[in-house]
Amino acid sequence: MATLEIRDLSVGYGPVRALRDVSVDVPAGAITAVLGGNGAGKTTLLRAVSRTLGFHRGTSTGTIRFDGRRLDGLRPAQVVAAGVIQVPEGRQVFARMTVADNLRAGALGARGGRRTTAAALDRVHALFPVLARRAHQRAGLLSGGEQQMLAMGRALMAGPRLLLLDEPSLGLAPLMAARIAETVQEINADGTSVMLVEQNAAIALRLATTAYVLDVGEVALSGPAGELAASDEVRRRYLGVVDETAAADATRAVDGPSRPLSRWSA
Amino acid sequence: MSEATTAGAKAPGPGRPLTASLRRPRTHLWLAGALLLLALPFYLDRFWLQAGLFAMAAAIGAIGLNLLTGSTGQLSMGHAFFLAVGAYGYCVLAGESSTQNGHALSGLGLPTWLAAVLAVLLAGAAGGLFSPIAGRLRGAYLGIATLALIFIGQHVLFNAGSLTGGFNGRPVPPLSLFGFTFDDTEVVVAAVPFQSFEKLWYPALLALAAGAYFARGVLRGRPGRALNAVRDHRIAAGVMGVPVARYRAGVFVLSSMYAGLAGVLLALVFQRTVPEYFGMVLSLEYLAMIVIGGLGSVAGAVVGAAFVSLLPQVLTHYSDSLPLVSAPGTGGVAPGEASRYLYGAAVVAVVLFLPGGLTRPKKPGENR
Amino acid sequence: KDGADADRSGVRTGEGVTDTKITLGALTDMTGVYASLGKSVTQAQQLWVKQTNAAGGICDRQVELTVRDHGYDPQKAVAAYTELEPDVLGFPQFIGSPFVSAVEQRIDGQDKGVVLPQAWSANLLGSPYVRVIGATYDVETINLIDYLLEEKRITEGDRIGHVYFEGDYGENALAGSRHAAKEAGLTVVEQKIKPTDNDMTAQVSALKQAGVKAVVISAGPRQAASLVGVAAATGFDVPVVGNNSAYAPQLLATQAGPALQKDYYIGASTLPVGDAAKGPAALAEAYTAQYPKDGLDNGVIAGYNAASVFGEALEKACASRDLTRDGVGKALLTIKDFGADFGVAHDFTDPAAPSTRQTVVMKPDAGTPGGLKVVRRAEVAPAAESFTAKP
Amino acid sequence: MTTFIELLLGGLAIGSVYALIALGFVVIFKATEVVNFAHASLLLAGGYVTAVLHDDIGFWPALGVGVAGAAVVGAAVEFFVMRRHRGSDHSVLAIVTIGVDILITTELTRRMGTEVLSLGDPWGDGVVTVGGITLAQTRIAAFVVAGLLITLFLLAFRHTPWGVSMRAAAENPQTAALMGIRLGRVSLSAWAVAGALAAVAALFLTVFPTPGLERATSFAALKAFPAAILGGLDSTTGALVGGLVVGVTESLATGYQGDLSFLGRGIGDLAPYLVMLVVLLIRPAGLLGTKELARV
Amino acid sequence: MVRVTGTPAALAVREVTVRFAGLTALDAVSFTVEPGSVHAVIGPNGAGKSTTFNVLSGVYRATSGSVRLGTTELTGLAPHRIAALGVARTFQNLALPPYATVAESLMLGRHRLTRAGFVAAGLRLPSAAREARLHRDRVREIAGFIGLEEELEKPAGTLPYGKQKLVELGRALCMEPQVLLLDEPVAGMTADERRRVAAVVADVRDGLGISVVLVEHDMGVVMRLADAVTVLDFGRRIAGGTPAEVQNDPAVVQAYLGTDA
Ligand SMILES: Nc1ncnc2c1ncn2[C@@H]1O[C@H](COP(=O)(O)OP(=O)(O)OP(=O)(O)O)[C@@H](O)[C@H]1O
Ligand SMILES: Nc1ncnc2c1ncn2[C@@H]1O[C@H](COP(=O)(O)OP(=O)(O)OP(=O)(O)O)[C@@H](O)[C@H]1O
Ligand SMILES: [Mg+2]
Ligand SMILES: [Mg+2]
Repeated sequence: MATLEIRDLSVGYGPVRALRDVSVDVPAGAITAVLGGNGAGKTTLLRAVSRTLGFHRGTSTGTIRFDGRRLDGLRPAQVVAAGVIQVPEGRQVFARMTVADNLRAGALGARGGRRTTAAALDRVHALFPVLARRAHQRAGLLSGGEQQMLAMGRALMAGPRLLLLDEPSLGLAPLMAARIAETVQEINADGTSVMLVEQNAAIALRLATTAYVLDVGEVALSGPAGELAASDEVRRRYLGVVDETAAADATRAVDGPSRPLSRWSA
Repeated sequence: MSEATTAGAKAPGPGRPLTASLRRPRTHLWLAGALLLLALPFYLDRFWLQAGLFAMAAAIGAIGLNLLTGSTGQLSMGHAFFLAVGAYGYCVLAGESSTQNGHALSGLGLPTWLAAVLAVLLAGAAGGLFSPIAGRLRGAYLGIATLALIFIGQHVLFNAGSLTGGFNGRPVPPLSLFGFTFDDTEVVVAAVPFQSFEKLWYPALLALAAGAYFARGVLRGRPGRALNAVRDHRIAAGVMGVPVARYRAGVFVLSSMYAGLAGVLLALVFQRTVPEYFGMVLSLEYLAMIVIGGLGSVAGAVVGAAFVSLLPQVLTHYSDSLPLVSAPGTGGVAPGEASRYLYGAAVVAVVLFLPGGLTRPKKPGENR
Repeated sequence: KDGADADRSGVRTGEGVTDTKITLGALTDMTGVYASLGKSVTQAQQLWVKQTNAAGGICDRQVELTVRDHGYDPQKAVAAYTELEPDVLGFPQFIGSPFVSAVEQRIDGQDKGVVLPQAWSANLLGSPYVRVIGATYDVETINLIDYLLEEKRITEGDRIGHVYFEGDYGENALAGSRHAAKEAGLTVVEQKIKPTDNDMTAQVSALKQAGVKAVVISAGPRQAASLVGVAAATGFDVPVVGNNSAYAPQLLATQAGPALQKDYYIGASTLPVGDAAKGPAALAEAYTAQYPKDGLDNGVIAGYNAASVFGEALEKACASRDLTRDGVGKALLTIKDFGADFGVAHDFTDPAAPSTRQTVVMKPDAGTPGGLKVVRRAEVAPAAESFTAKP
Repeated sequence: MTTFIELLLGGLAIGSVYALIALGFVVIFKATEVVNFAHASLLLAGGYVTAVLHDDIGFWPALGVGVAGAAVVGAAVEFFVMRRHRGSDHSVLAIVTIGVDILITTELTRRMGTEVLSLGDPWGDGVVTVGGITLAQTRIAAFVVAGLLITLFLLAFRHTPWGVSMRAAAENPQTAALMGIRLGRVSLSAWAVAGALAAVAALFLTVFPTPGLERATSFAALKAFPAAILGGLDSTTGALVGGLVVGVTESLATGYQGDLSFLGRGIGDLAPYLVMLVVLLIRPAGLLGTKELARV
Repeated sequence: MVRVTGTPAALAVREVTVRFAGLTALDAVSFTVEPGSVHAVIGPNGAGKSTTFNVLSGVYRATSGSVRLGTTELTGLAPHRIAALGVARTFQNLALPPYATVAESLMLGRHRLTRAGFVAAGLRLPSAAREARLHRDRVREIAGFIGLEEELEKPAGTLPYGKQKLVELGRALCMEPQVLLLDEPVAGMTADERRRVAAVVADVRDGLGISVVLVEHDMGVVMRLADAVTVLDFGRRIAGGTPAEVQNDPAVVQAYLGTDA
């Protein structure tokens, strides 16, 4: 069974320090959630694991082990070959390719043979019927949520051992978000470890066994998901049980806009 | 990514005392440079003056191309065509009807300064005529569509004999302003004999300065922002209220006018138009200029132009004293080849090591 | 400008001439489309310089040739002229007639140095300083057509095809063929092409359908080879005649080689370099000795010829103690039947006329060095005698 | 009438050569979205190698080496230049290839000097005559080869993982990498393939009826530009269609220039571009190119 | 030219249908956005929400139907004309130039409110300079309002996703719109940030009287912010009314919210 160990990981984009000495463990077969505000470094953390920092002129120090094997220093393709698959932030579907070809592209990194690929495809279609219906439409024309589904399905095509999810429920309707949550659990049940970056902390903490909270590049909190869910800090900032209070606050506009804006007249 | 964007940091305004202090040494540099340029005709010989004039013309043209390709992301390989329109337009407008080598040449015989102005407008109009296509196509498609202009241009230059003089080209009437004629009749200024090149130097300098000043203003101002928006995200630009088609057409016209001005200047330096000159190679050279210098910036265009057009001159001139390079006919690398090697290598190397071109450091936080 | 001053021996001198040295300029193309011509011409002229200096130089001065390669780029060419002009007496070589005409104003206006372009376009005639050596393309073409008539390959009423380059070369030649046709009651079927066209299939089929009895080609060697090759292969066997620029010995090695040797004729105002006559023979020997790696072609003769014409002018100028540009110009105007040992005598007394109207007709032949053998010695067609390009 | 047919066939024949060259552009464009101006120089390289070798080792081996050689050059260009530029803007990359082209072409023309090199092909100037209309064997060969190769690539792009990864890598390198696609390999292979294709094209571009390979050969390659665009830069079939259209247009415009002389003579080279402009006005992405989509 | 101030007008969508090869993205959809209100458009993924926005902002042309802003017909107008009328929008998938600084992106929003053309800008006419200064100051104000002062000089591409969404919102605000179309403004944000954005939107409505059309999957935000809600499914309008009504509409629950929501 696969385990991911991240030790003292620091990442910088040129002058910008995005991560400082971050250590994270993703135990085998578990779901590990990573929470954090904008710019906390969640995406950066995933990029470091999938070795795609290079695309952003990012540089990292520290070690990343998967099954005891060093991932740092590998090329992205080798990481994929090792069974670590990332669902990138913001969909990133191949807009000009058909939905079907997007899924085929996903299968390129698959370790299994034709049969497993076929099986994976059936499963994806079962999960997201719309992808079957739109198989020959160009992915760029899909709606935002449909693209999110495609991104997810594409990753599943590779038959991952460790799945890195960057805000999978982003832009999904509640129903679909719930569906994704189930899916993640299923996949995990089939023995795939999952590292889950979610803004929707509620979902994340419900799914995860352990969770980490990143704050401006450092691990602020970590521990069993349940405990974190109970901690005030997390409740206020991440769960904050948004759904109840956010708008209430909004109407009262506390801690809202720093300065009021007057009408423009010219 | 372009003047326009960096402008945000530079533009003077409240809350930016830093820029003020920045400006001072800058201005001194500028002054020194300007004085040097003004003094050159008194010290350089005709060869270098001519080289300089070619460079200035190229710079003007490159600024125009950079507005189009660098700042608006419209790849154009037809720049040479608009240069030709400018050059020939000037000849036709300013030249007298005449016959040479049995070819009847028609000309309007307008005052030369007027002809120059009209020629620039004419080039702009030509650009305007092409804008239905320019407004439609994107990227490589536009690039090669504009390549068609080159071939059309060449064909017209060679076949519309009575206007263009066909393969003979046309004699270029010397420019005259306020009764002063920029021709080869010798005028002695401070014990230096002034001929066409010495004289032309100053109008050329003026044209370049004006052109650069104008382009900079455009790029740093509202239009520049709109152009960048069109380049970066067409649909978003439209939604932000930018009339995309109009701006694409507009910038095409503007860049054609720059090309036209460059064309007029070139014609005046050549003293005779040569149809072969306005071919594809020229267009490619202009593209190389803006990449070498730096896409989307005025300074970039100027530096790139100077580099590309002066390099071969320097190499051939000093070929005997350069290692490896050997005088033609003696075997080994001819200066012509050497400069082509260097120029090719420069294009590659600049993009390799200075993605922003000679004039700008690497773009910040580059992703993708 | 001409700081004309006299040296000890009382010879007036100007630009490009010192007490010990005469500097000449060569504006050539070694890296562009006319590279093959440029190379031969330049090397031949460097050979001439070497020989002249070995023989004690001219006017007790060593001759020096400054070469600039413009790679057939107008800007470089004009720049190179501007660069060399102040330091040279004149130019025994200037390749690329568009560029020559580009600077012609300056030459006639102020510079007044003798320029001998390696181009045979009638448009260059008329200047006292820019002097074409040999028959212009139009005259040459007339002579070639005359050859076909004389050989009874075509007769009155026939149609002849003319495949010609866009530009002064082709269109000047076209003027010739039109004139010849008018004189002989032929009709010309025109096919204009560009230097980038290498495949003459379409032209051939067009001419074939037009039922032409012979073809004139005023283009580059490649086009000639393609044309002749295609014609032969498609059983369209008519004689093809080409101007001196429409042939290069390298072609004999190509697919078209055999076809070229069958029924293709080239005109030029010199004997082929491989000819047995003493002029070419001697030159060929010296040249191969000097440049063993490089093949012989007519560029060699053209270049050497031009250089020696310039040399002759220098000698005469020296004789009249005036080595200024002016003096050389005057001297050149006095040169009559010069260079007969290359098969054609040149006469430079009339700036408005080519230095000769004679054309030697040759035929490709793998056997001889330079790949050409003479089929008709220098002659002038009656039609050519009368012809003048300019109205 | 026979003129027409003869011109038509002749056009199709030369057109298939253009198609071969255009295919090279298409492959690179599909794999990197870059217009490869260095293609002409790859072509020159392939032809040169074949030309210098065929005397010693015979035509077919020479051609093999030539194809391999051009492939290597292509790969080298990718490895030493394009790879380093990944992520730069596509039009910048296009301009980089111009630089590369200048480098390679200068070197080769310097080596070639003033020679006209024959590639020593077996067809010689043989022709086939059908009903009074003659066609060069070389052209027929070109036609067949072009047809085969283009179908081959059509299938390859559609159905092989290579094709998928190529398109994916072209569109979004980073995400492609996340799919386990080896970007380096993909674009390397694309450039190598383009080189190989260029070598094949070089063969047909320089054999009879054209005299042979020499410094100006690369200009002829330019005619593939309108071909590639006309058909649609990202479409293999487009390359074929475009090539043929260009070939035929050119041939007819040349053959009938007598009747078209009001346009000025010698519009043979111009005509393809005019046709291209018309097509682009109607279909901005070429006849078979995929149009760029507008979705936000 | 449109004055930004002046009585805000209602945005009326009537029987709008949009068809793409083979599928109907919008099928005779009608709803009205009252002036100065927040009107939420919700529905499952692929229901046609963004398409609606694309029609409203002129990116897509409706196959049939009409859109009116007050008395002005928007259907068939080019995007920039619609923008000129004071309709601003954000994009679901970011549409920010990665290298341009935030300040520049915001200034782009001022385009419709500024006049300087090629000539004025090229010649640096005083009018152009004055204009630029004036609007830069306003941009700074707006940046302050949404809390982006620190980022003003950073290239947008280097900002985290959430911040980039804020920049988009700011850019839209910089257009001083009459109608603001927000496509999933809080997607990818934490509770804190959602709260802030929600507050901003509320302020925009109450303080500036701008009508807001809001597409959002975060029910909490929708339910509390929205004055009215329109629910789409498969391009059809399946429900509409006050948040409360909609929330308990079985069809909506079944198609969109799911039982546990
Ligand atoms: N390409 C880049 N260049 C420079 N800085 C970057 C780049 N990408 C991210 N950063 C910086 O690194 C830090 C972490 O960014 P990251 O995207 O990892 O945050 P995040 O937790 O994913 O935020 P979000 O939840 O909004 O996605 C931020 O301060 C961001 O500005
Ligand atoms: N340009 C287009 N061509 C073809 N189909 C399109 C196009 N634009 C949208 N569609 C389709 O129309 C449907 C509606 O898309 P739309 O983006 O409006 O959905 P949405 O409601 O925004 O969904 P989401 O909440 O996921 O963003 C989708 O099925 C999409 O695939
Ligand atoms: Mg992130
Ligand atoms: Mg949407």
